[in-house]
Amino acid sequence: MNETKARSDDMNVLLNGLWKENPVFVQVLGMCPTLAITNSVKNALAMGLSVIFVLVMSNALVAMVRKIVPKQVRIATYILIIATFVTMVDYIIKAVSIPLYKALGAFIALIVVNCIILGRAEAFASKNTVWKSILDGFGMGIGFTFALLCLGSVRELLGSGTLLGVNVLGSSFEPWVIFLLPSGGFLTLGAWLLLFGFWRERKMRIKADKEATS
Amino acid sequence: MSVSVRAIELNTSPHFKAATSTDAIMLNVVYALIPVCAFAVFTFGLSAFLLILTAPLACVLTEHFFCRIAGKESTVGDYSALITGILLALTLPPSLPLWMAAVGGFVSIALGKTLFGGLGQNPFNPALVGRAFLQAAFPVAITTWSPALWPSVWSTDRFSHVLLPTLSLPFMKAETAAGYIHPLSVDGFSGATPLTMMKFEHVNTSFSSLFFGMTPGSTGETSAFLILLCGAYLMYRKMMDWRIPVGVISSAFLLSALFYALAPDKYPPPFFTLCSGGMMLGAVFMASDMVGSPFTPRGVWIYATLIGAVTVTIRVLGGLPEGIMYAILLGNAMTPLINLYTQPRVYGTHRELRNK
Amino acid sequence: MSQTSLLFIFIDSFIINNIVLMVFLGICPFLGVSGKLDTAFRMGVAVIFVLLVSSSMTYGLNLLLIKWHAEYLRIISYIVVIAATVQLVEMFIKKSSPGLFRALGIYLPLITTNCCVLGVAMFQTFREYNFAQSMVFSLGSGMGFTLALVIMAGIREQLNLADVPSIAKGTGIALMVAGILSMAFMGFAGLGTL
Amino acid sequence: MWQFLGSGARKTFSHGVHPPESKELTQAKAIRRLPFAPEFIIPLSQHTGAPSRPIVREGQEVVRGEPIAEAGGFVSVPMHSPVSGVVKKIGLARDVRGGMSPAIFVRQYPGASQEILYGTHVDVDTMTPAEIVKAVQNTGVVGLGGAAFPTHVKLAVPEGKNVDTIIVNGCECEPYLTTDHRVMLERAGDMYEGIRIVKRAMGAERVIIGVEHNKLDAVERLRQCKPANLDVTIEIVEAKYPQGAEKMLAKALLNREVPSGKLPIDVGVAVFNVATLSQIGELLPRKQGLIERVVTVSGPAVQHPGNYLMALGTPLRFVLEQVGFSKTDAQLILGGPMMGTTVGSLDVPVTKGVTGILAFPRGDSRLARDEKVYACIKCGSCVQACPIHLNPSTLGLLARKQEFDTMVESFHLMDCFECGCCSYVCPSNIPLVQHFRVAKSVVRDRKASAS
Amino acid sequence: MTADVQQAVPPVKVDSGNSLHMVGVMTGVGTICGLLIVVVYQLTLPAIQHNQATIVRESVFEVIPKAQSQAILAVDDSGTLTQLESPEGTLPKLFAGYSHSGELLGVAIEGSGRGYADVIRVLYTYSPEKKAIIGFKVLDCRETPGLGDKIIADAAFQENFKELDVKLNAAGDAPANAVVTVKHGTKALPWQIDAISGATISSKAVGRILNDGARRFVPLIEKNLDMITKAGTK
Ligand SMILES: Cc1cc2nc3c(=O)[nH]c(=O)nc-3n(C[C@H](O)[C@H](O)[C@H](O)COP(=O)(O)O)c2cc1C
Ligand SMILES: Cc1cc2nc3c(=O)[nH]c(=O)nc-3n(C[C@H](O)[C@H](O)[C@H](O)COP(=O)(O)O)c2cc1C
Ligand SMILES: Cc1cc2nc3c(=O)[nH]c(=O)nc-3n(C[C@H](O)[C@H](O)[C@H](O)COP(=O)(O)O)c2cc1C
Ligand SMILES: Cc1cc2nc3c(=O)[nH]c(=O)nc-3n(C[C@H](O)[C@H](O)[C@H](O)CO)c2cc1C
Ligand code: SF4
Ligand code: SF4
Ligand code: SF4
Ligand code: SF4
Ligand code: FES
Repeated sequence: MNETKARSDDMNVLLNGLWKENPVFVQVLGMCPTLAITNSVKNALAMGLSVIFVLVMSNALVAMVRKIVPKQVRIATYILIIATFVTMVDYIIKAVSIPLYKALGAFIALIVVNCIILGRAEAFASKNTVWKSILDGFGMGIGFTFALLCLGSVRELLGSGTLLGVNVLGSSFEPWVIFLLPSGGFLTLGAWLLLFGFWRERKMRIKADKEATS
Repeated sequence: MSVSVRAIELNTSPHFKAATSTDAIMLNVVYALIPVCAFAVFTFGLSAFLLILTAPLACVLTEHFFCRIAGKESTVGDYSALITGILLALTLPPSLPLWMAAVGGFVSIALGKTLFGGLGQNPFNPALVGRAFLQAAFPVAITTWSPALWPSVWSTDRFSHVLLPTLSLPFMKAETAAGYIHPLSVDGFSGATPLTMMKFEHVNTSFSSLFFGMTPGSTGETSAFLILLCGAYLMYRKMMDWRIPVGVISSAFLLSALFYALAPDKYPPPFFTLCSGGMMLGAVFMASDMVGSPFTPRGVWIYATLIGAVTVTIRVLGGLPEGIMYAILLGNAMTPLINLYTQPRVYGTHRELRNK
Repeated sequence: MSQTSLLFIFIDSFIINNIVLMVFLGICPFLGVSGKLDTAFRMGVAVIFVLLVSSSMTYGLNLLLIKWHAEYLRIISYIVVIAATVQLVEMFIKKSSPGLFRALGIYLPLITTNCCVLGVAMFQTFREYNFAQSMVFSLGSGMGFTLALVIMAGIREQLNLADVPSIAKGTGIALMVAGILSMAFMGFAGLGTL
Repeated sequence: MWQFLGSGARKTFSHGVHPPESKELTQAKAIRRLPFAPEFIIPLSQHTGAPSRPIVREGQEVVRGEPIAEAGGFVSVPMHSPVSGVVKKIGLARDVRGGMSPAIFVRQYPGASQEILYGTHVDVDTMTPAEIVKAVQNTGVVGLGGAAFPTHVKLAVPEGKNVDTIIVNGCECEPYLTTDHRVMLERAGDMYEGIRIVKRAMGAERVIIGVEHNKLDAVERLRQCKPANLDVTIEIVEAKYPQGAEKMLAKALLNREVPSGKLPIDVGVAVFNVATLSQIGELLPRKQGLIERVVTVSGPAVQHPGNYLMALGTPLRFVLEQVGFSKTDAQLILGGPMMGTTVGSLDVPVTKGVTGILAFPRGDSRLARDEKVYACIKCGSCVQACPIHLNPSTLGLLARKQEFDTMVESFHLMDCFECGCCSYVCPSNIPLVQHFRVAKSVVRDRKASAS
Repeated sequence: MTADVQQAVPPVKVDSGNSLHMVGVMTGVGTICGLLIVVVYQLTLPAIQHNQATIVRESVFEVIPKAQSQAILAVDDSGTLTQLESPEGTLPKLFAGYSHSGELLGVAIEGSGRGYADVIRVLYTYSPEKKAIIGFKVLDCRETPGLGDKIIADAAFQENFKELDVKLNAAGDAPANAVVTVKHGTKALPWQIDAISGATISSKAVGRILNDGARRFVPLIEKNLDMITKAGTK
């Protein structure tokens, strides 16, 4: 009984970041990498994995030290911890593939200032157990990656006619170059937000209708 | 005699109204554009005709569709969507695949207008939003030109044949560049507009060709003469603010005269600047869209000068042969700021008065 | 124009490769602080200020890192220096000019987590700019940021009076405007290269 | 410089509009007296300020020109009986806005001669300014230019203020109206007498008469009969609406701007309408009261348009019967088409502030009615029409969102004097002035309930 | 804050013990972080160096057809060449490629310049034997996909670099003819580059990069030909 409750609690923490409090679509945080590196699914995936790694690790470490860190240096400590893991990711990616490193550009380093990570350290990990914090980091990271993939897949599909580099739309498809350009990034994210807004509104309207009839 | 009045109307002052109304203004702009369209069809043939049919149709349908979705009365009756469509078509190359023109029309209205709340509320010129989208999405197709089919080619074939890319299948690649001119077999067409020839080869085009529109270019931009004439009609009817075209044209003239004076062999002469590319169409019909332009007396001049100057800067120093579209969009973007900082001084709020 | 000339670096960072609209740095404040013109302008000024100070600090820091062969500490040391700089700037302004502090004060802490500060520092390092180039680059970037922010704020203030559909209100419409602005800024591409 | 080229260096203000004037219908028609109606309605609140207090009983007999109500305070005036007859009742009468307000009903004696038996001669030259103010109040004269503000209040220059220039307003910028025009042509002598009195009362140095350039015959006439001992300048100003508004006139003639929220007197100016002055000049030396005024009756639905001298209190129905009015579907306007009010009932009387009665058949092309309202297309026509240099476009958008505070603080809503130029030009048919009236009253109510 | 709430919250003590604790924690966290970074740095260093070297090596082999071995030469400001072991340092570098038998096949030169969107970096080969550029590869480019990025793979464009004439003038201090990019379809001379239609700007940028490089390095290579040839045998 108690155990199932705990498990569903864990599940909630995990799913929270994925959907209800999706960092990109709902909280509108971490916009720069979201827009800058999503012109292909591969980049989006790499960035997503990097952020998951940094989020989970930094959340874990922050939760570990949360009781001993004095209030005055809290933020400084968090930034230090985050920067450490970002540096690690930076080197790991370089070791894996230089072209990938080039494609992601300075945006790996910029994970340091990604508001999502500092935000989760501050809002969640500093108040919760290590396990919960890891789950939260993972959930948020997955949510972020999900958003990146939403953008990346649309932009790659329409912009190059491919997905993960594989030609999907056929060779005579005319690619819409704009989706690979900066403005296409803004427009695609804007379009997703509009779509979610539309869904939300429709759900609310249906709910209101139901209430009215009952 | 006894007076009896059955229905007396209660109304608030003023009880008089000036005669012009918004739909009348819009309708007159449509009238003013008809000669330009007709000339485009005459110059470029059937493809231009289909283009001028497709883009407005897409715009009007999109507007109607979104009004229906929002549960509002359809606003296609104010003719503004029609203008957007016609102007969009006039800024596209005649051989553009029709499906791309339809995409452009949809984007113009959906992204450029409806999203901001419809007529009058759009910060940017909808037709140019559509064109900028197409330019960024299909940069090759939108810089593929076909020759003006008069006065050198008098064959009437152009009215019965379409240029090959026009009927490309939706979302499919346009026919290859080689096939563009094929059905009309024009000799010696280099596929360049006067602007690209000037920019990349420093080749000048004769004044009369430019002024009367015997050059390749976007469907409706070629005849400076006709555009000025039709613009003059609107200005005469007081349905267009004359200050904007005058401001754009004169600032472009002055700046390009300056460049020309500095290096006549490198930069185009000022009259070339005015009559080539989309300068005239943009200055007369697009910069003057009051929705995206400032309404303060000083603001109008600032806006117009900015557009003229940015256009010449992009043409002369930039990477692209043409810049009027970007210049107008930037002018639109600056409009709220310009309006704010050029608010006229309200009567009775003189600084000296306030100190009293 | 030479691509390393100061004028070119300035124009490039100011409008051609505008840091917000083309490079995608500083998007969060661009979306978050562009509701009001007045606030936007102050935020912009604060960012220019912090950029100039922090990029001169990181320029010196980078020289030390190279000398000590400790490039692997770049990210961590940059962010620490930037955070400290912002703190110092805040304290300095508070002491020296209470008026300016009142105007800019609340924006300064936000800037620490604004990625354009770290981003500019990183870019100037990757591009191996010398000191003058770095300063011009950060000035141009800061002004580009301010330009984009102020234009956006002007448009958003105007849109407050428009009938924007409810599903698009807020971030959605801001992103769409940003997309159109980004298209408009594409016109400057290649400026000064032909 | 542009003004110089455009309008031959005529003095004027910037912005404003040129509605079709249509004055030719009545401008050549001499003032004619309208017959007395069988019954008169004299509202106690025909002027701005406190209502008058009746001093007659029901059933009492009154003589033409006899006071029937006294001033209800300093900013108020007495009323005089327009006819010889009997007070039928003192009760509620329909007013222009469709509501009811207190009035004195007087029934005419059909056989009465209607001679004015009231009044004595007084020597104005021996009166002190304070005595003149009192005497003007006793005549019951209020601003006949339309605002009906008690004239003696304007004459009483407060301590510490000084009026150096008196402006006589002969602009009559509203379309159709020609009463001031006729007054200047036919009653110039009385008007000069009024000017002399007012000048003495206020101790002003200078008098300027401003007349629009569409009334050059009036200018000619005024020049001819100008008394030699009276120093008056006559200036021609451009015919443009709202040239007659006192703020615009001060700007055009003296290049002085009345500061926002202040009165003309704060820049040393007082403005009087020509009809107001001619009444003072006529009534004050005889110690009589204001009982009639000149009204232009015009419009396409009127058979005999003209300038009629009417006893105050004449019901509209009677006026229309006399001038020939046959339509059953019409719009009736009291005042001019730009600022006047429509009336909802024919039982409304002619009052001191009524300058004209206009009748238009339904569907007249000039009328603003039933037009489709479009969204504001930011054309800026309104911005270029507003004489106060406000921004009606943005004000209109703000009003739609009920952002009243922004309207007041950033866009000077309270400086709008409701001239209607913005609504007149708006191609999208947005009822801008109406929005501003509502906004202003909301703001005033809020302020009142806050204090 | 009301008085009783203030009493309820114990005032934060800023005594020396607290700040000692602060410094302690920061040092602790700092140490852990530093350790982590150094460990990762050490672990990934060989792989990164290997990757970098491989990329350069492979690119060089790509632009020098049939080359089997290579030598790296740094050029300093005075124009002297020194052989390097690995492609490090900030000096401009030349990469000489040799056949199986040690014969010099070509010298790869790196160049960069501003294109349409951003800087374009390229690697190209000068063949002392043919006195021409015989190989070309784009290392880095952010040109518009579909337009400018055709310079990477467009076959017709690559055709330009099969043998692009850069032979030296009589004095031997500069190429006899400047490399120029001409409009698509108008190439007539061996030192001209035929532009890609629709990407004239990017094509011109490539022409400029090659011309600048040729002016600087071709005379240098010709002067030091012996030394370069020998470098292969080391
Ligand atoms: C509350 C109030 C007080 C006024 N006080 C004075 C005054 O002291 N002196 C004066 O010359 N006019 C005074 N006026 C009259 C105005 O200046 C003005 O003539 C009057 O409102 C009619 O102007 P209009 O017809 O242009 O609307 C006052 C008006 C109002 C409404
Ligand atoms: C929009 C507007 C237009 C006016 N036009 C005239 C006019 O043409 N003639 C006039 O006598 N008064 C006009 N007035 C009223 C004057 O402002 C002013 O109140 C009047 O001249 C004062 O004289 P009075 O109190 O004797 O009527 C106008 C007022 C407004 C607000
Ligand atoms: C969105 C967009 C992207 C562009 N990208 C490039 C580019 O990457 N490289 C380039 O040389 N020109 C680019 N251009 C410039 C135009 O294609 C330009 O007209 C062309 O370079 C010169 O035309 P031509 O080759 O047809 O004579 C771009 C234009 C636009 C609108
Ligand atoms: C003089 C004038 C110029 C116009 N120019 C444009 C234009 O360039 N693009 C456009 O979409 N609509 C144009 N319109 C139509 C209309 O104003 C436009 O669709 C609005 O932007 C829609 O809110 C114009 C209208 C007028 C009266
Ligand atoms: S605090 Fe974070 S989310 Fe808010 S504006 Fe700043 S960077 Fe963006
Ligand atoms: S009532 Fe009309 S005509 Fe008379 S003054 Fe006022 S606005 Fe002018
Ligand atoms: S009604 Fe008010 S806002 Fe409109 S024009 Fe007149 S003063 Fe200006
Ligand atoms: S006149 Fe009407 S449509 Fe034109 S700006 Fe003013 S309010 Fe808007
Ligand atoms: S400002 Fe760049 S990620 Fe938020």
